[in-house]
Amino acid sequence: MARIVLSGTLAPYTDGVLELQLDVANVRQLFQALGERYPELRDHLEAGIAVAIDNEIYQDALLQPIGRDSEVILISKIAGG
Amino acid sequence: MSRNHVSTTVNGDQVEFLCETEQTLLEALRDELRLTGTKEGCGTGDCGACSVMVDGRLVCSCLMLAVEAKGKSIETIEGMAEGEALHPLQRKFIEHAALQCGICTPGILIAARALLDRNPDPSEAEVRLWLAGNLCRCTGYHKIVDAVLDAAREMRGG
Amino acid sequence: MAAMLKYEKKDLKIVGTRPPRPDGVDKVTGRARFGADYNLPGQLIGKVLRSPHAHARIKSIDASAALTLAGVKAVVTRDDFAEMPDEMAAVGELMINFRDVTRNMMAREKVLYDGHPLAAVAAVSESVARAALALIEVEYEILPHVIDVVEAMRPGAPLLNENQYTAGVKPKPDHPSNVAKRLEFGCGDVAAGFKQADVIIAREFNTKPVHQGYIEPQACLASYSADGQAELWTSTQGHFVFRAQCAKVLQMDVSKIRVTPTEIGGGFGGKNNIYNEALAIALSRKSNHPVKMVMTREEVFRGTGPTPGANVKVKIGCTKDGKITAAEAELNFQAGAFPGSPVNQASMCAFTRYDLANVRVVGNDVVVNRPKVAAYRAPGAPIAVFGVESVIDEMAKKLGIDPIEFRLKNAAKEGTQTYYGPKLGSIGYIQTLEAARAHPHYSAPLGPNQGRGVATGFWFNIGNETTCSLNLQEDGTLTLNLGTVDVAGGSRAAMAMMVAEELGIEFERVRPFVGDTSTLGFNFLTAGSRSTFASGMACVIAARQVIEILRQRVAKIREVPLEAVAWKDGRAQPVDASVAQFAPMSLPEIARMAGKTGGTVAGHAEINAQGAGPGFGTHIVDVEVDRQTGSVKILRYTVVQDVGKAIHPAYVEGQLQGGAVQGIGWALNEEYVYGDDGVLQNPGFLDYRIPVASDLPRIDTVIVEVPNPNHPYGVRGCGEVPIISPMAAIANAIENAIGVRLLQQPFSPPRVLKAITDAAAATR
Amino acid sequence: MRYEAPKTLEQALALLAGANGKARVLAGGTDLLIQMRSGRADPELVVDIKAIAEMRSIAVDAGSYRVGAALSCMELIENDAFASTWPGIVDGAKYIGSIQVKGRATLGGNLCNASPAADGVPALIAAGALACIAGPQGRREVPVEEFVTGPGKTLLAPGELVVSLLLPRRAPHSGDAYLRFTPRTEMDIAVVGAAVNLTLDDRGICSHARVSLGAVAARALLVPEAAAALIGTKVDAAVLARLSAAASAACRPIDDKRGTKEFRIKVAGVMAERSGKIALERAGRYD
Repeated sequence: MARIVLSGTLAPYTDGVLELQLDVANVRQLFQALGERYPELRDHLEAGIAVAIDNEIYQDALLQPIGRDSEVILISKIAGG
Repeated sequence: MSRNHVSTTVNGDQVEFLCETEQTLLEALRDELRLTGTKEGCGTGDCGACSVMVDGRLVCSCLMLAVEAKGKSIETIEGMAEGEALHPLQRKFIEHAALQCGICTPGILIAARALLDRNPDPSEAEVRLWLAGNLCRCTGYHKIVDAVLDAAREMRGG
Repeated sequence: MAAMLKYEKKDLKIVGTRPPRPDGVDKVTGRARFGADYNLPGQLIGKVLRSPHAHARIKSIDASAALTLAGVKAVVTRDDFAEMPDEMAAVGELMINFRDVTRNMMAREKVLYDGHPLAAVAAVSESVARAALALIEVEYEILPHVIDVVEAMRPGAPLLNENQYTAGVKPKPDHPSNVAKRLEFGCGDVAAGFKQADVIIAREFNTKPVHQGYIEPQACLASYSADGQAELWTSTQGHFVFRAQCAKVLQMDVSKIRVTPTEIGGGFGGKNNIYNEALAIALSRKSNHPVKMVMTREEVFRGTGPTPGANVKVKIGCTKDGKITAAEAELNFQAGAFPGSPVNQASMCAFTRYDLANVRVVGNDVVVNRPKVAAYRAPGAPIAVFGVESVIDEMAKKLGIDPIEFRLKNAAKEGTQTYYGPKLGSIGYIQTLEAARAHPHYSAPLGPNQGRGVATGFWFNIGNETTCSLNLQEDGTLTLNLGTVDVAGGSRAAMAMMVAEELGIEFERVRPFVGDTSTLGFNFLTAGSRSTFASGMACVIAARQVIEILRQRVAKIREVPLEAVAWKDGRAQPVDASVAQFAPMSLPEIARMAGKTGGTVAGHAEINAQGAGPGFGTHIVDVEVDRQTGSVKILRYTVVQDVGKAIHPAYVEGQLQGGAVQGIGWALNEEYVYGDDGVLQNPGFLDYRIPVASDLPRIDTVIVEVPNPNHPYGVRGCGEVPIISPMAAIANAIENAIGVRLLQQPFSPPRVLKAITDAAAATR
Repeated sequence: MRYEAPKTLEQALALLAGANGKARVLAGGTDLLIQMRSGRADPELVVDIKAIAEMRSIAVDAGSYRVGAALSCMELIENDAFASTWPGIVDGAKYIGSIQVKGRATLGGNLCNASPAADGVPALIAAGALACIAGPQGRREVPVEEFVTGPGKTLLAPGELVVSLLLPRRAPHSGDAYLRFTPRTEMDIAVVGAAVNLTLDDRGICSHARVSLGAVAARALLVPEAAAALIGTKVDAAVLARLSAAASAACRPIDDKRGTKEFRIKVAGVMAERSGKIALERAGRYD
């Protein structure tokens, strides 16, 4: 099971839960699982969330594999000037 | 609306155009003569992107009526290179990476040439003061000043 | 493909040199065509009617008189654009709320700021179009307005959107608010951290909005034909993103809009979103003529996005020996008339540079009656960093520790845990601090009323969607079609250099250009310092594809096994004599035979680049303060930055110098000045004071190169970082010169002189 | 809109007379064109005076300069003889916009535009210049300090125009200077401007002085109290401090986007003191 860590920004949508274990093989599955568990979180996931899988940041990489014991941190997407 | 007939000299060529009295020289150059190398950045004489020479004077073409061009001699960026051969300032601007987006470049080149025509050996401070009327938002001016000083050196044969 | 190419150290022939940019000659001869330089036969001129009020309900808009004026061909208002639901929708890979996009483009129920578009006309000439605007009658119900972020947050403040409830707070608020969103980042236990502190410093800062100040006003030309196809030429940082936005608001198929990016006369984030583009297409559709729309400078200031003004509170706790134990910040950002300030990124940039156990950052995204903010170079970061680096400087002084030494004591390095999520990878922050400390500037003597300041900056840098195609032409030269706009930093040169390096040929044999939206798949904006990193990665992939095909082709032609063919120095050659011997083939030789041996050779890449490497910078500035007038002169400036790898060092220096000078303008004189009526008072280059050549010294640069492990040449990106530090560095230098700390940007003479007099009065 | 470029003053006056107030005089155009673009000016006739020889010339008669109203600032700046006689007036001309703007802008236009912050005006007032006016009723001469009556307002009657600026003969041991304060080094409107013109006698005592301030009131001011602080003294540090105080005391500024009252009052004194020093140094040159 991968260790999923949410940034404080998302706490309001997960009743304060900031860390959980999920059995997911890639980012798409992760977003799906989180969306089902926390419906309020769903809109935010694809809209504004990037993931750091074992400290490597991925934006818009739904098919990026997630290892069995990976640590996945959800962070806000970055744009720029 | 009756339009004014203006015949003038641009980069050595006799040209004629029709313009409304309200039209500026900049608008006439760009819209009537299709010489779009001269740019509009503000329309109020605050950015220098529209700099041209009129009878040997450096002016903002956005602050001159097109009808005033009658019988005058106008020089724009399109006339700066001699055929294939770039003016030393043009070459040095490329060499020194003195341009980025390039919107201010024609005006700055015209202004810089006007400076070197009257002062072939300007100090850095003199270059900065002379070019104060030409805004550039990309470069921070550093490489522009280098390019002008280097072109001056070359033109002096130094 | 979510791509990530690892860094390989190798000898370089072209990368790292300084060849002339492909767009250079056109730009010095006036041939380069910018947005306003395009024209079509029969084109009309489009002009926009803008609100003179900061906040008003639109009771009616009557354009009938304008339509009867000779030469007027079309008028569009809110009625010509579909209502869009209040939800995030995709534009390419961006998610935007199109309810807001349509309203910012053309006001609907209310005008929300001075300069808000209400109607657009297309006419046979500029003068007729202007006359027509004057004939459009609008009936307003004036509403109370609010432009200050702190006032806008107060209960009872005039509401811009009566249906907006603050997101990110639990339980869901029962009153609507101008605070669109509340964010919170953090790690550790801040309260405990402050308990461990021997010294705690808390300060409050305020900044004004500043404009990107590109010299080329927005300009576009649209042509809609009866078969429902539209062509658009526009000055943009992302023609694919503009196409997506136009398609959505005009309810057209994406494939039916073809957008050609013109040369762009500066953007810096300000040309990331549509303003006139959809209006021009709508006017063309209605009038059956091409329509050209060029903004005046006044329109640029009143109608396009500045960066937010903000209220920033920073609190830092530290032990006697200089270890930071806790850091806290509150960032209240103006979003302008619609939500979406960069407070999110600013929150993440605020303290990232330091290795901190206990951090809490709260950000508020607040709507006010000002133009909707747009991105500006490292969006939001300079504002947060102004506050943080000011307090860091004050802390170092209080503890009697050299400011660079103090930063080194707390510096982030590889493996440092960030408070917004992941651990940092390989970074060069410490290297920039050490290079700055070793620079002669840092130890040069100072005169009376002169001071020296230091500040540092961090930016993530990003990757995102990028495409390109590389075609080998029949004479052995190559054309490189790029989908990521060259916003003038010189990325066309950098891309061609990387391709030439891969192929082992001369730079001049690769001709790069930016293709229109019909020639390639979707590309993200040129923003976030992504172009050389992401587009560069795509170009390397395409070049390696070409090499692969060339090897296969030569193996067939020379009838040797593929493994026997190596690509070296621009030629296919035997791996070594023992494996096979055959006459090497040069690129032109293969190119000539390509058609007859299976078709022309091309490589292409459609990637979503991952693995961007963060950038860090350290700035040193010397100032002299005129105590009698409050005037601040920049005497000397040095930018030290880790760029990963400088593909074209001269263009990297240009980014560092240009970014620093934009930061200097931000610090000293740039600001939006509004009257009590909420009307902008300085919408021009005379009273909106961007730096001129005589205001400035030379800007020294030191390029640090700590390779990004996730790019074949180690590129990180360099455009954003240099604008982050100047405001703080200059505030610190002023304090060092006269012992007075500026808490309000800009540090304009009246403010500085007042600070000096107030300080003198306080000590008396 | 009609455009005319008469060759003689008489023709120009006739054109103005025939336009019953709907005409505007075009000299350098650096203010007029901006007003037209923004809609603040919408003339039916524009009378370009640059073809009139008298108005394009600069003449000196028995040490007294006559500066044509249509002479561009660059032409004036490049006139070495004038620049060494009236360096303070040239200081002012140099501040009028960029090189490009100065290639067109004129002192006459700067005066007639009647901006309280006009950089060309304080030094003219300090110099004791006269505005030479021509109109339907013939010619008249008015001290520059009386010419502007308020922001954008002058005492020009309908059909009148400024032909030239007349400067008094220069006594030996005289010097003048103009300094302004702006946030940027160039391309700005004066937040405060101060001009000092003084003459020293053979013993180095100030025998004559005029001081003028710009951008601190509805129009550029002549400040006799500030001049009084100089006259009869050796203009030492203490005197310059009194000059500074008198200048600040004379200010009647407003708060606006370019500066606060408080700031303008303080800095007016600073500018006056600094230009006093320069004027003194320049007067010394005549020893």
